[in-house]
Amino acid sequence: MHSIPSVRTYVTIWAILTIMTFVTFYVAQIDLGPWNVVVALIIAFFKMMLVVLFFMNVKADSPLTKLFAGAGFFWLILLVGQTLIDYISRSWMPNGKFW
Amino acid sequence: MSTALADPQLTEQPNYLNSEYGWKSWLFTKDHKRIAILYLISITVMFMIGGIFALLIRLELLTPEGDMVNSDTYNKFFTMHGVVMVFFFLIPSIPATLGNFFVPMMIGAKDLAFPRINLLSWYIYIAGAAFALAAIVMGGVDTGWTFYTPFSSTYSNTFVITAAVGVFIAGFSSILTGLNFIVTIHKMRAPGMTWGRLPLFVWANYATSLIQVLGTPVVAITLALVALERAFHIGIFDPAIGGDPILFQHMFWFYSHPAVYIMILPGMGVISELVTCFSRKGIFGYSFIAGSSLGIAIIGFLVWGHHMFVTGMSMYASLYFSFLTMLVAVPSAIKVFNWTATMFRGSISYDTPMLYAFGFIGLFTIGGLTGLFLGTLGIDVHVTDTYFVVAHFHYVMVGGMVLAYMGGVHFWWPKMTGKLYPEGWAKFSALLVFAGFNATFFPQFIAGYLGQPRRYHAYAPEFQVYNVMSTAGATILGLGYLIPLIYLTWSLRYGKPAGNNPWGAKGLEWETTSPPPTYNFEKTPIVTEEAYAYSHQKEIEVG
Amino acid sequence: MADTHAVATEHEHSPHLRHHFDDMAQQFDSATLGMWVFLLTEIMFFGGMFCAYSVYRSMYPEAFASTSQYMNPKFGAFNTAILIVSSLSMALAVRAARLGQRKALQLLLVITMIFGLAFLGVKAFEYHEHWVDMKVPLFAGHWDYSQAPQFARQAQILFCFYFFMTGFHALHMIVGVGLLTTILVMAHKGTFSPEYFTPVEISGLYWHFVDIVWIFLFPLLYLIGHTRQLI
Amino acid sequence: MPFLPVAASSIAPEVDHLFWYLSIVSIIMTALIFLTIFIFAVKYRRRSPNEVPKPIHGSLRLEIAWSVIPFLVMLTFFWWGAEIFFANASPPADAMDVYAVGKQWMWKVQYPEGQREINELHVPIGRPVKVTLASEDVIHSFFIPAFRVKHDVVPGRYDTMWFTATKPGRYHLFCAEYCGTEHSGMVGWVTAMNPSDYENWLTSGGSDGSMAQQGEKLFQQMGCSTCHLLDQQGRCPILRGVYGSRVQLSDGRSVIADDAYIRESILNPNAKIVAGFRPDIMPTFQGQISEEGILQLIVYIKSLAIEGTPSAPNGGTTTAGQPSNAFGPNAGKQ
Repeated sequence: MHSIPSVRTYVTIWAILTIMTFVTFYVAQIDLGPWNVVVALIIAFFKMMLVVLFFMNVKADSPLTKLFAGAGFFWLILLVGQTLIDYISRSWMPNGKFW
Repeated sequence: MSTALADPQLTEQPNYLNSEYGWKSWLFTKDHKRIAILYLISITVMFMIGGIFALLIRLELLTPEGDMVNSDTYNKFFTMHGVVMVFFFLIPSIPATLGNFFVPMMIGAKDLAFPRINLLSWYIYIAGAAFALAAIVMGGVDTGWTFYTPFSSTYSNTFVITAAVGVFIAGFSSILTGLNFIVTIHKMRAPGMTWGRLPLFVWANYATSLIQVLGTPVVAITLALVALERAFHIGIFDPAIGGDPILFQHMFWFYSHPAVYIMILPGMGVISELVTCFSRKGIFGYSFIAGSSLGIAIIGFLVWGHHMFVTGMSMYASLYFSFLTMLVAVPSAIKVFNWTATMFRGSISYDTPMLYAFGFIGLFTIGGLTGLFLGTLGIDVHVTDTYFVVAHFHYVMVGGMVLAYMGGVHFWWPKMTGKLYPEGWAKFSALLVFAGFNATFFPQFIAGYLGQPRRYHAYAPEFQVYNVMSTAGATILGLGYLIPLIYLTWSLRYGKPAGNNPWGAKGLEWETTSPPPTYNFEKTPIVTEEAYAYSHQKEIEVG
Repeated sequence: MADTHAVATEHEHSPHLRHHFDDMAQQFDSATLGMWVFLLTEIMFFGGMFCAYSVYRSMYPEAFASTSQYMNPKFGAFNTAILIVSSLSMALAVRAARLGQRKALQLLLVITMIFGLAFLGVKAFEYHEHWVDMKVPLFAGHWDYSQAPQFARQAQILFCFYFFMTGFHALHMIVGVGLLTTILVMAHKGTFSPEYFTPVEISGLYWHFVDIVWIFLFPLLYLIGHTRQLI
Repeated sequence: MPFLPVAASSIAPEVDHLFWYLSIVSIIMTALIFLTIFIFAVKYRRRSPNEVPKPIHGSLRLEIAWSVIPFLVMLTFFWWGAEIFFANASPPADAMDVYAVGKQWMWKVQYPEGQREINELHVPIGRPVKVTLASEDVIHSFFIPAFRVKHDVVPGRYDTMWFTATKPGRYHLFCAEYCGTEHSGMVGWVTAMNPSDYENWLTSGGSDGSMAQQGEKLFQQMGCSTCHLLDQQGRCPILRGVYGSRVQLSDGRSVIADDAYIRESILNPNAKIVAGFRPDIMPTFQGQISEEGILQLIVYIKSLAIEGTPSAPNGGTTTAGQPSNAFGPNAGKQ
């Protein structure tokens, strides 16, 4: 059990999250080509970090909790990333040798 | 079984078996040891069901013509054999029985962290098994245990949804067991039980739990999607509207390859216990064996694509997965070498559990090496989907996992029941299992390289000689499983009382009485030395 | 291996301490770690759908973008904001529980639930719109994509995932509201104290997790292709 | 009692050599482990019930040795295996074409020259054969053990595989991916023949004209020819010369008109609209045409070359100009 954050901290985080929601909403109206999804995901990632670190209080929590929270994200990347390896490279054409 | 165990004349000291009586005291128990016994009985039943299907398959394959049953029935046989054995026997086998019983005891805890969740996981398992059995009774499933789309989602006319729901439910039982172990191992260790002193069986179960927690949800959602696709006729994996059947395979194997390690890792943990106990020596390279368990758990998630080299997956993805497959073999090799080195200059006895351990190391070596054939791109193209694959994974699953399970049951039986089993019969059946196993599955390597495809109801006549050998071996193997079932049950009533430590083994579980009291220890133990410190004593006391 | 002496510590026994734990701190740590491990499985559960979604989006970017016509990002953004408020009140509720502020805890739990239900209400309204729009490929009579026939088949996939992902998410919200109701009753009975607030803490973790899932669902489902006129 | 399968293709000996290499390494390893265990078990057997052996904790050097050395050996497996795999990924340019369609539970094979057969495949020796694979329903797998080749046949896309037969004879053809009730009945024979015998076989037996001619017939029957006029702009694009060319689409992208593209355009015409045309003019032919028919149409369209460019009017030595990807682009992708 750790130090208890102030109400002010929570409200600040809430304000940032709300602002980011509007940012992501408006950025989606601007044509950035393939970067739209990248920006959206970066903002979502940032919001997730805020919720995890402050609302879920991982910032003040034990390294073990940090490890488990990180592991979840890491395994998600393994699942999606390794699957996409196949789809991204499927149309590449090998020409006899692999190196 | 419960009535026999609960006979008050059998055991005098207060223990977990005689603390309460009646069926309610079992069905509503929160004691990890009683839940382990519930699991033990349930998975034994499932093993017998799966085994009956296996024997029926082998009988059908005695002749090349499909003359015993029709092809639909045969397809249902191998599907139900796979589903029952994989999801309802192999995956829960060691963690839910031996792990449930001994992980808390080995770390000096009174129980698992969440006893009610532990009981819940058994009920979920039973619910899942009920669905799977319902699918059998209603008419069976014929998709193969892999549920490949679009066959499972569109073309099969059997009870796919029922079976998929059964597997889905059973998955949550597995997840809850894993969750319970992780928390227990992190938070419930006795004073002095540092990570460096954990018995290797606990390490192995920890690594297993990680895979269960991280992998199982993916197969659950994948099978849920298949069931939804079947129910609503939508095309998530249906090529007709742009779905990709290969995506199903990716998502399925994301879990189902690591699931192989869910099955084998706890077995490796058992072997570490057996080899040290029956060599009376500390393990050789403790940190390497412990670390390799974690290594397998992590790298195991990076290799699933080797099931898909001929599916039309990208060449470069094949390259990636093939390379990492070579990498995952390293931690397994480390374990085999370390076990062997542990025996060096030991004091080796030939008690039944050790015979199983010898068998495990040898057969797992063969199973592991043939896995490299399948991870090698050029060879896999020829041997994938043939009996070579069947032989390979039975060498790992039966030659490895089931042998370890039998070894573990024999090792801890005196502790669990307070009874000794007849050693002569046990040794005999261990040899029978070893011989029967090799006779069953070695010929399949040859049949596989010759090109006999798996899941064939009728096959080309030139493969018959190998199939006859296989069927003959399976008969011996079946007998080898039946004998222990008989003498272990017999020992519950007639077996000689076991002392607290009949093997002279190290480990906290051997320091308490047999059978253990309800909360395992009279007083919380304090650990002062590393695991397997056999040499700290002048003499080993047995009994 | 070990001497079996007693651990020479005596605790004041809290009525909430279960027999197999040594002390309250161990019990609390176990419960929160257990919740984190459970959240790992939840991540992977949603992860399976995110994976399939990513693959199909990479295959059919145009078809996926064409669906933006039928998703109202304003509702999505509004719901995101609602969930963030509920997350804030949940975080404050946990804080109140820790400080032993019973009245504040109850009030904040009620606020969290109201916002949670508001979210579900908006979601239900959106589902209704899709039903009217004939954008429900799950039911044969409720699918019509003749506005952009070239994308019809592949847009089905997106809508399937839309309903699965938001549906599973809504299911989690409903479970969350159920959890909070239980917590509210417990709080009302005065179960919690600065020494024992584990159920509030772990329900809070769950609630925030459900919020995080939505934080990703919002841009992935609502904000694709608004810059282009594909239909 | 057969022990090894016949090696009847150009890559079979390579695969066998690699297999022997792995087998020998494995046998040595297994023997080593078995022997060591046996020796230890005998030599260090328990001699008195209470004895306590001296502890040995481990050896970092040994651990490194038995991690690194096996890994290096395994890398040779990987390397050699990958080399064979990649060397055989793409068919040579002069490969002859055969088309095979998997259907519950049979293989339907057709040749550009017009021959069609079921569960039989005739190939000449000494000449690379490229098999284009399609599935009518579920996943099948085209497996010829004697040639050491296998490839899954996934519905909704074309897969290709190739081989060069080296020994005349009759060899098994299996379906290796479980595909339902009569999976084990989905077997056939591959007959490898001397080139002259093969030529005789091709010309013997009546056929309804070459595959391209059959495709042309289908083109008329299905009414394709009413809109896709051959030489002047109709309501739909002209197909002459389209095969292998780059097609500009209405949404600004462009694609190469390969087998997968033509197949998709027949089954899901709205998926890719050629620039300058409207969607929804062409109806879908899903469910109205078999995979075999689609292949005939593709061969026909391939034969409609503009004069002067290489084409394959009678199949045979097709050099459609396309670098064929053994794992062809996924249907609908790009």
